[in-house]
Amino acid sequence: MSEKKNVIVRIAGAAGDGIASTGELFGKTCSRMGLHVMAYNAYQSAIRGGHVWLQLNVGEEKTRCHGEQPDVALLLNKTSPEVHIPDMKSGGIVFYDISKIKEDLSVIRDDLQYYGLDFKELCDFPGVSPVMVNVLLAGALIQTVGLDTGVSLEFFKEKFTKKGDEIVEVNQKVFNAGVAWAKANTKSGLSLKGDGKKRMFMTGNDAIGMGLLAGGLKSYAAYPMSPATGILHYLSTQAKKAKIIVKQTEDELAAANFAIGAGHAGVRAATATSGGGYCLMVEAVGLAGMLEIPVVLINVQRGGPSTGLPTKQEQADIKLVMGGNGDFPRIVIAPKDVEDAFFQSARALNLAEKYQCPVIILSDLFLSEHYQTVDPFDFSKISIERGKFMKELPAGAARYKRYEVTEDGISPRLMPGAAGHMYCSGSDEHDENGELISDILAGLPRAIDVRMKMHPKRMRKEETMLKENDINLPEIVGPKDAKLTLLGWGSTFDYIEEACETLRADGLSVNHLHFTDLYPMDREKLVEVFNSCNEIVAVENNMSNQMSKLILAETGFELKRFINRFDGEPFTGEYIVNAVKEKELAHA
Amino acid sequence: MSEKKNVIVRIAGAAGDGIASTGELFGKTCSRMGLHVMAYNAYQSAIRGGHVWLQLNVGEEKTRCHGEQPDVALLLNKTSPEVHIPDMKSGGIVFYDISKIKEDLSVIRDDLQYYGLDFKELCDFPGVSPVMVNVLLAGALIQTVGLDTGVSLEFFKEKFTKKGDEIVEVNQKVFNAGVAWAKANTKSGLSLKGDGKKRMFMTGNDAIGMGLLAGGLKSYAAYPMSPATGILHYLSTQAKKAKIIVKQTEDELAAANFAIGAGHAGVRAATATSGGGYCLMVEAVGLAGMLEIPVVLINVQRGGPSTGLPTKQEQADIKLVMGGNGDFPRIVIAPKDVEDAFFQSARALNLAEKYQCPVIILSDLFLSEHYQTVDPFDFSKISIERGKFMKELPAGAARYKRYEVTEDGISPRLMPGAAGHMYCSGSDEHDENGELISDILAGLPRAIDVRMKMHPKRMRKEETMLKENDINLPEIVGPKDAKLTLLGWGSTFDYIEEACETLRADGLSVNHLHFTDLYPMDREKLVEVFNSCNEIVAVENNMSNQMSKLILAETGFELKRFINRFDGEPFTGEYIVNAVKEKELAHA
Amino acid sequence: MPEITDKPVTIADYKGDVHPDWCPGCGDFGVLSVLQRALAEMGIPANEVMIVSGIGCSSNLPGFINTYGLHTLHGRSLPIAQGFKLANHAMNVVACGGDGDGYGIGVGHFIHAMRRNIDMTYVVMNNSIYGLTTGQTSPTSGLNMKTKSTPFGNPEMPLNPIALALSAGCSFVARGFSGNPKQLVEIYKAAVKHKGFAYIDTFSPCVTFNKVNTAQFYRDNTYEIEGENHDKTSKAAALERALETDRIGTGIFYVQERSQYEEFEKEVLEKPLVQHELGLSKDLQHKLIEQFV
Amino acid sequence: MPEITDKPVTIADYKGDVHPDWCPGCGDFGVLSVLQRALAEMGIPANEVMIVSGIGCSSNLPGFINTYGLHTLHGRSLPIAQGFKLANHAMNVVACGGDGDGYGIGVGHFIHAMRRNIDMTYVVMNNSIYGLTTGQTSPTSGLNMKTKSTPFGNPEMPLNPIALALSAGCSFVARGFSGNPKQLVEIYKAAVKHKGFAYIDTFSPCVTFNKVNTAQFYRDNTYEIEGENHDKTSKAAALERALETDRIGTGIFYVQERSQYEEFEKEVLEKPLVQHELGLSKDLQHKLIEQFV
Ligand SMILES: Cc1ncc(C[n+]2csc(CCOP(=O)(O)OP(=O)(O)O)c2C)c(N)n1
Ligand SMILES: Cc1ncc(C[n+]2csc(CCOP(=O)(O)OP(=O)(O)O)c2C)c(N)n1
Ligand code: SF4
Ligand code: SF4
Ligand SMILES: [Mg+2]
Ligand SMILES: [Mg+2]
Repeated sequence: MSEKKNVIVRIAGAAGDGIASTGELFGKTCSRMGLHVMAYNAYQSAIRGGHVWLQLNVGEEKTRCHGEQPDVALLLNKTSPEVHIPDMKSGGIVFYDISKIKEDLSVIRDDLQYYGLDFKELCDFPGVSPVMVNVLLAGALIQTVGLDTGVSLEFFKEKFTKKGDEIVEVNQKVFNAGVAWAKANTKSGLSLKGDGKKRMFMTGNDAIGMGLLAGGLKSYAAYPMSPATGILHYLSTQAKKAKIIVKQTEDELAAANFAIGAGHAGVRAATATSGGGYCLMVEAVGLAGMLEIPVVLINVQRGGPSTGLPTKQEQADIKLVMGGNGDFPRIVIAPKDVEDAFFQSARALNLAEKYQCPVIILSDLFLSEHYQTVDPFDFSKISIERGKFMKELPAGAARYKRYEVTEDGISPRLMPGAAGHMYCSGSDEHDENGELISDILAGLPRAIDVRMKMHPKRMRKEETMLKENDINLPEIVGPKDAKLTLLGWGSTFDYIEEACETLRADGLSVNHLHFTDLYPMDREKLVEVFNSCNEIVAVENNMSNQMSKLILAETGFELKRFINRFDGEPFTGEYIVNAVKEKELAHA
Repeated sequence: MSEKKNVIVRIAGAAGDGIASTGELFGKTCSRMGLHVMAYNAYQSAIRGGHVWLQLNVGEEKTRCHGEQPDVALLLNKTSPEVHIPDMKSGGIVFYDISKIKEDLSVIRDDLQYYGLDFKELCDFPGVSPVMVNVLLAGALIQTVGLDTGVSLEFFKEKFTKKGDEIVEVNQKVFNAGVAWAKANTKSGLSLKGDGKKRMFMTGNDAIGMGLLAGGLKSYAAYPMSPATGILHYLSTQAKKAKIIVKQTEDELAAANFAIGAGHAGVRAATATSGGGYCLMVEAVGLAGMLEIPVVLINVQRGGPSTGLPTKQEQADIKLVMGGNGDFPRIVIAPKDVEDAFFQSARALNLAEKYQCPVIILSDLFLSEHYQTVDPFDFSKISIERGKFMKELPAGAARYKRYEVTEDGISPRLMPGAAGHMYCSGSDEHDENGELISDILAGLPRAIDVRMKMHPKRMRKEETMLKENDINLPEIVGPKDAKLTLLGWGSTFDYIEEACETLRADGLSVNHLHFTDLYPMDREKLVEVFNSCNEIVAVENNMSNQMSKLILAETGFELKRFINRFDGEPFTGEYIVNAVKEKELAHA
Repeated sequence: MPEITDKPVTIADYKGDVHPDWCPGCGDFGVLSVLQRALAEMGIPANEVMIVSGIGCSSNLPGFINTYGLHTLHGRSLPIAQGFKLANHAMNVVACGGDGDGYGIGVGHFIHAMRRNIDMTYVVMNNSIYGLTTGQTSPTSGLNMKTKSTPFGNPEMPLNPIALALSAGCSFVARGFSGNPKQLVEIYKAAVKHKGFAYIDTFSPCVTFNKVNTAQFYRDNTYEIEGENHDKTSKAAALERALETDRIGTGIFYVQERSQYEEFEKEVLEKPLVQHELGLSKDLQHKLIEQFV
Repeated sequence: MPEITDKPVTIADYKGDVHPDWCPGCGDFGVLSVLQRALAEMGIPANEVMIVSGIGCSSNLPGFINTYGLHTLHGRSLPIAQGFKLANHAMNVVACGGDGDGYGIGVGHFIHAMRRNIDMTYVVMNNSIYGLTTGQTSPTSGLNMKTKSTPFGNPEMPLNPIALALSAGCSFVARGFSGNPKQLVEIYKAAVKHKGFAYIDTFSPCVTFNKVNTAQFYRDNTYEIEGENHDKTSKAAALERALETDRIGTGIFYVQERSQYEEFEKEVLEKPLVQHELGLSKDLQHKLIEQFV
C-alpha cells in the first residue's frame, strides 16, 4: 500500500460519540499538512442514538470523491462492525473501542487487520473521561496513516485554549497514548505527504456564507432547517465582525419577506432553507419578481418528498424553484463544488441587483454539509456591481418612475428615502409609477395597455440575461469529441469527473457536460452544445430527471439515457462508473 | 336584425350600481324562457367606484362566447359611454340614465340608437328609491330585446318575497315603467324565443361546489381569495342541508392541512384558493403525496404574478401546481366549461381516494365567475368509488400495513379507529408500517432498501393512473384530418370551439384538440394524437406557454406556434379567429 | 359478565413497538409515559386515540405510542388535528409538538385553534430550544441566551405562552413539568376530559442543547398552583399567575365552560362525518338544481 | 436664516396623487387623513417615511399617501417592514393593513414582531370583516355574526387583539377609532415617537359589508381611557381594560420603556446598513480564511 496516493478513512459510532470532533481533528491535521481531503457525513434525524459515520478520502492530490471502500476504519460503537466491516478494502485496518465492541470481528471477515484499544488500561491518568476514547483512537489512526502528529497536538492547543491548559494537556496525553500504542502495535506502511500549503477545511455551507459576505451581504434572515442551518450558524458568528444583520425569524414566510424588505431598502439580502421551507417562500419569491426586488434565496435540497429524508441527499427541487403563481423572471444557479459555492454566492448577489429579481441558489445536502479542503479563496476575483441602483437622483431630475419601461426590461432603481421622488411599489399589476391598475382600472383600455407593457418588460429581463452573457453555458470537461458525454448539474461535478477519469483510464471515450446555471436557458446555444456531443447520458440525483425535463421544456432537446440515484446517498465516482458499465452506456 | 339567433347585451356602471342584480334579473328571465346565456363579468379589485360591466350573450342555441360587440347596452354611470360606445355594433341600442349621463352621446358615435331614461319623471311613485334606476332600465332592455316580461315579474316575486310584498310591488312597478317606456319609444325588431326548457343560470364556482357535493364531499376548508371565494360562499349556504363541515380557516396553510386531516380521517375533503394562496399550500400538497392522503385542491387562477390582477383572467399556474419539494404523484385536471366543472369536481374526489394522492383542479377566473345557462345536471352519471378504503378489517386479519408495497402502488387504506391495527403515518420516509427510517436508520442498508421500495411505490401510482385509463386523453372536436388544429386546455374550450366554427364557415380546415386532464401524461398515446394532427397551434391564456412546455417536457412533442393572451381578458372566439388570420396560421 | 369487551385498558396497551430515539434523559420520555398513563387510567381504548404532531424531537412522539398517529409538517399539527377531529369526533384527538413547532412557526394556528375551541388536547413539549435542528433559539428561549443561532445572545423577549393562550380565549390552560409526573398525569386527564380545546404547556428539558432550562432549573423554580388555592375559573387570577416573574406556576390555570365548536355543528355532527353515507338524496339533488333555475 | 431646508412639513406634503378608491364613508379615509396629519404635525419629511401594507381594502393605503410605500402580500407586511427597518433605520417605518391581514393570516408575525420590539409603528384598520373579498368573517367578527362565509352565524370567539398584544410583550399598545380623529392623531403621534414596536388597533368601519360594527356602534360603545386616569405603565391595568366586555376603551393602553431591538445591534447599526460600504476589508478577508485553516 505504500505507493498509494490516497487513503480512505471511516469514523463510525453513535450520534454523540464525537464523530464530528474526531473528523475535525483528523481533517485539520491533513489540511494543515497540505493534503487534500474530501469527506462525507452520514447521519440521521436523531440527536443521539442514531448511527453516524464520516468518511474522509485523504490524498496527496485533489480528491474528488469521498470514495467507496475504506482503507482504515475507526469504530466507536456496537452497531459499527456489521455496518462497516463489509465495506472495507481487503487488507484494511480497523481500530475499535473494546469497551463497546466485545465480539470477535474476524468472524465477520478475516481479511482485515483488527486492533481493539482498551481505553481504561491505556488512559489511566487523572482528568480523563471515558468520552475521550475517540481521541485515543484518533491518535492511533493518525499515527498509522503516517500523518504528522505534531500538527494534531497543535490543533488541541488552539481548540481548547479557552477551556484551559488542563483540558489541552489531557487531550494531548490521551492522543499520545494512541500514537504510542499504534507505533508499538501496528504496521500499515501508509504514509501521506502534504505539499505544506495550508488549506481550508470547510463545508459548502461555510463557503456559501463566506461568499455572501464577500459579495456584500448586509441582511440575512432564516429559519433553521437541515441541511441549510449551517449557513445561519456560520453567519451568526460572523455578524458583528462583518457588520451584518442576521435574524432568525419565526418561520420561512417571515425569513423570505424580511430579506425582501431589506432588499427593497437597498441592501444585499439573502435567506436559506431546504425544500419544505422553500415551499413556504414560493409566494414571496413571486412578490420579489413582481416588485422587482433583488433577493437571493438558497435552497439546500435534501431527500424528499415532504419531510422526506432530512439528513440525506437528493437533487429534486428544480420543479419547486421553477414554480410560483403566474410568470416572473428569475435565475437559478447550482454550484458545482465548495469553491464554486463561494463564488456563486457572491455572484448571485450581483445578479440579483443587476436584474432586480430573485436569484435562487440550489445547493444540496451533500455539497452543503460535506467537508473538504479548498485553497484559500481569491477574494480579488469578486467585484460588487450594483446595476441600475441609485442612492439619489440629481437635483432637478424628472419625476422618477420606479417601473419605467426600458428596452432591457430593467428600470433604474432609486433607494427609498430620496426627497421628492416618493413611489409606492405594489404587488398588483401597476404602471410605470407603481400605481395599481387592478383597483379601479382593470379591464379598461388604459389598464390593458399598461399590462401589455409591464408584463413583457419584466419577462424581458430573462432575454437580457442571456444577451448580456450573464448566464453561463454548461462547461465541457474532457475531450470534445468523446463518444459518451455525462451530463450533470450542481454538486455532482466532482463525482462525474472522477467517473470520467476512471472510464478514460479504462479506455472509454467520455467527457462531461456540467450545468451550474440552470435557468434561464439559451436555447440556441445549448442545442449547439448538445449537438456537438455524441451520446449524452444524464446523471441526476433524483428519480424523475427534473433537470432533463427542464432542458427538454426549455430547449426542445431530449435526453434519453439516465443514471439516477435516489436512495438518499450522493453519487460516487464508482457508482457512476458501474452504472455506465452495467447499462452498457459506453461501447468503448 | 330580426333574423338573428343571438343578442349581445352589456350592462355597465360603477361597482355598487347593481350590475350584478340587473344581470341576474336579465339572465334568469332568459334561462327560464329556455334561452341560452353566456356572461362575462368585468370588474376590479375595488368594492365601489371601479367601473364594472357584465356582458351577456343570449341565444336561441347554445352560446359559446360572451361575444365582442354588443347589440344593446345599458349604461349606468358617467364613465360608461366612453368605454362602451366604441365597442357597440353599428346600429346598436343604448339605454342610459340621464341623471348620470348628461352629454350628447351621438358626438362619440352617430350610428347608434340612444335612449336616455329619466328615472325621476318615470318613477314618481311612493316607496321608490333612486338606486332602482337599474330596474327601470332593465324593464326597457327586456322589453326591447323581446323577452317575456312576465317571467321577469315572477322573478321579483321570488327574489323579494322575504322582504315583503311592498318591495316586490315597487320593483315590479318600476320595471313595468321601463317596459311601457320601451314599448312606446323604441323599435329594435329583436325577438328571442326560448325552447321553454328551464335551465340553470350559474357560475363555474357554483358548479364546482355542487359537483363536490354530488361527489360526496364532507369537509371543506378555505380561506377567502378571489376568484375562488364563490365556492366557499356556495358551500357555506349548503352546509346544513348537505350535512357537511365548511370551515373558513385562519389562512391557506390551515385550510389545506385541515382538509388533509379530514381526508386522513376517512371523509372526502377539499379546499380552494387562487395562485397566491396555493403558494402557501405547496408544502401541504407534498405532505398529502407522502402520507398518501386523498385531498382535492382547487386553484382558481387569476392574473399574476403575485397579487397581480385579482379580478382578471390568466391561465398561468401550471408550473405552480406541478411544484413541490421532491417527487410525489398527483393528478391535475382543468375543467373545460361550467358543466364539466361539475362532473370533474365529483370525479376528482373519486380519483383522490382511488389513488390516495392530491388531485388538483385548475379552474380560472373566467370559468369560475362567469354566469351561463346549463341544462340541469344528470346526477346519475356520478358514482362514488372509494378505491382501497376500508372502515374495518375482518377479525383475525394479519397486522395491517398502511404503506404495503403493492404492484399498482396503492396500499389498502384502513380508516383510523379500527381496533388492533394502530399505525402512525409520518412525513419522513417510512417503511410499510409507517415507521420512519430517517431517525436512526437512514443510510443503513435496511433503510436504503426501504427507500428504494417506498419511493418508487408512490411514484408507480402515476403509471397505474395511465394504465387503468383514469386519465383522459385530449378530446378532438371537428374533422379529424383538418389542416390546422387549435390546441387548448381548461376553460378556453368554448372560445376555441366558437373560433373553429367561424373559421370553418370561412372555409378553413380546422379542428380542436382540448386537454382537460393535464397530468400525468401518457406519452405514447399523446404523441400518437399529436402526430395524427397536421399543424398544431397552441392557444394559451398566458405569456409563457406553460401547457406547451409541460407537453414538451412530458412527451417530447414540441408545439411551435402559439396564440397567447395575457392582458387580463379571457379569449373570445373572434380574438382567436383574428389571431389565426393575422398570423396567417391557416392557409386555407 | 362481559369479558373480552370490557377488558380493562392498561399502560401496556399504549406501549409502542418502536423504541424512542430521544437522547437519554430527554424530558420527552416523561411526557410520553405520563400521556400513556393518563390515557390508560381514563380507560380509553388505544384505537380511539389519534395523536397528531408536527416536526421536532418532541413531534416524534406519535411513533412511540400504540395509538393512531400522524407525524406531519413543522408547525401544522393543529390544523390537521382539527380537520381530523371534525371528520371523526368519536376519536380522542391529541396534538403535540415542540415550542418551535407550536409557538414559533405554528403560533398562528395556536391562537386560532383556541378561539375556535374544538374538543381536543394540545401538549407542547417546551424545552426553550430547537432540539432536532441542534440548538437554535426558540420563542421561549430566555433573553440573552446564547444558542447556535444567537452566539451573542438572544435579543428577543421570550413569549409567555400561558398568557397568550388566556388572551386567545383558550378554554383550558395548564402547565406541567415532565419531571413532576404526579401532577402532570392529573392535568392530562383533566385536559382530555375537558369539553373544548385543552392546552398544556409542558416543560420537557432538552439535556443536549439547553443548559439553562434544565430539569434542576424547573425543580428549583416551579411550584404547584393548586397548593395556593388558585381559582381556576378566574381569568384574571390566571393571568396574574401567568405574569409572575419570580417563580413559575404549574397546574391548571384556567378552565372555562363554554360551547365547544362541535355544538355549532350539531345537526351535521349528529354522528361522525366518517359514518355518513356518501352521495346526495334525490330530493337534495333536486333542491340544489332548483336554486339555480 | 435657513429657508429651503427648514421648510415646515404640511399635510399637503402627504397628499397622494391617487384618489382613494374606498367606498364613500369607509372608515379608512379617516385613518389616512389622521395618519397624514400626525406625520405632518411631527414635522417628519414625507420622504423619510416608508409605509408597508399587506392586501385588503385598508392595505391600499400606501398608494394614497405621498410617502414611500410597499403594498405587498396578504399577511406579510410585518416581516417586510422589519427587514426594511433594520436595513435603513433612518426611515420611519409604518406597517398597516386590515384585521384579516394582521389578526388572521398574519397573526404569527404580529406576535413575534411584538416580542422582537423593532422601532416601528403598526396600524391595524379593524373593521371586523374581510372587506376586499366582499364580506367574510374576520378574526374580530362577533360570535354568531352572519357573513358570506358564515350564513348560519360565526361559530368562533372573536380575538381580543389588545389582550393578545399585551401578552405578546408589545411595548406600546393602543386603540383608536377613525371616527374620533382628535384622540387618534395623538395616539399616532405617540406611537411614531415611541422607541420600539408601537401597535394601534384602529376601528375603521366597513360601511358596505359590516352592518354590526358601524361608526354609530363605536360612537355608542367606546370611551376614552385617559378620561379615567388609566395608568398606562401597568400591564395589569391594561389587561383589565382590554378584557372589559360591557364597553370598549380607546386610547393608549400600555407603554413600556424597554430596549428596542436596534440596541442589540448597535455596533452593526452605528449607521444605517444602506450606508455601509459593500465588500470586505483585506483584514477581514484574511480572518475569514484563517478560521478554516
Ligand atoms: C417548514 C420547516 N421548517 C423548518 C424545519 C426544520 N425543523 C425541524 S424541527 C425544527 C424545530 C424543532 O424545535 P421544536 O419544535 O421546539 O422541537 P424540539 O426538537 O425542540 O422538540 C425545525 C426548525 C422543518 N422541518 N420544516
Ligand atoms: C395569500 C392570500 N390569501 C388570500 C387573499 C385574498 N384576500 C385579499 S384581501 C383579504 C382580506 C381582507 O380583509 P382585511 O385584511 O380585514 O382588510 P379589509 O379589506 O377589511 O380592509 C383576503 C382574504 C390574498 N390576497 N392572498
Ligand atoms: S436533542 Fe434535546 S429535545 Fe432532542 S431528543 Fe435530545 S434531549 Fe430531547
Ligand atoms: S368594502 Fe368596506 S372596507 Fe372596503 S372600501 Fe368599502 S367600506 Fe371600506
Ligand atoms: Mg423545542
Ligand atoms: Mg377587515
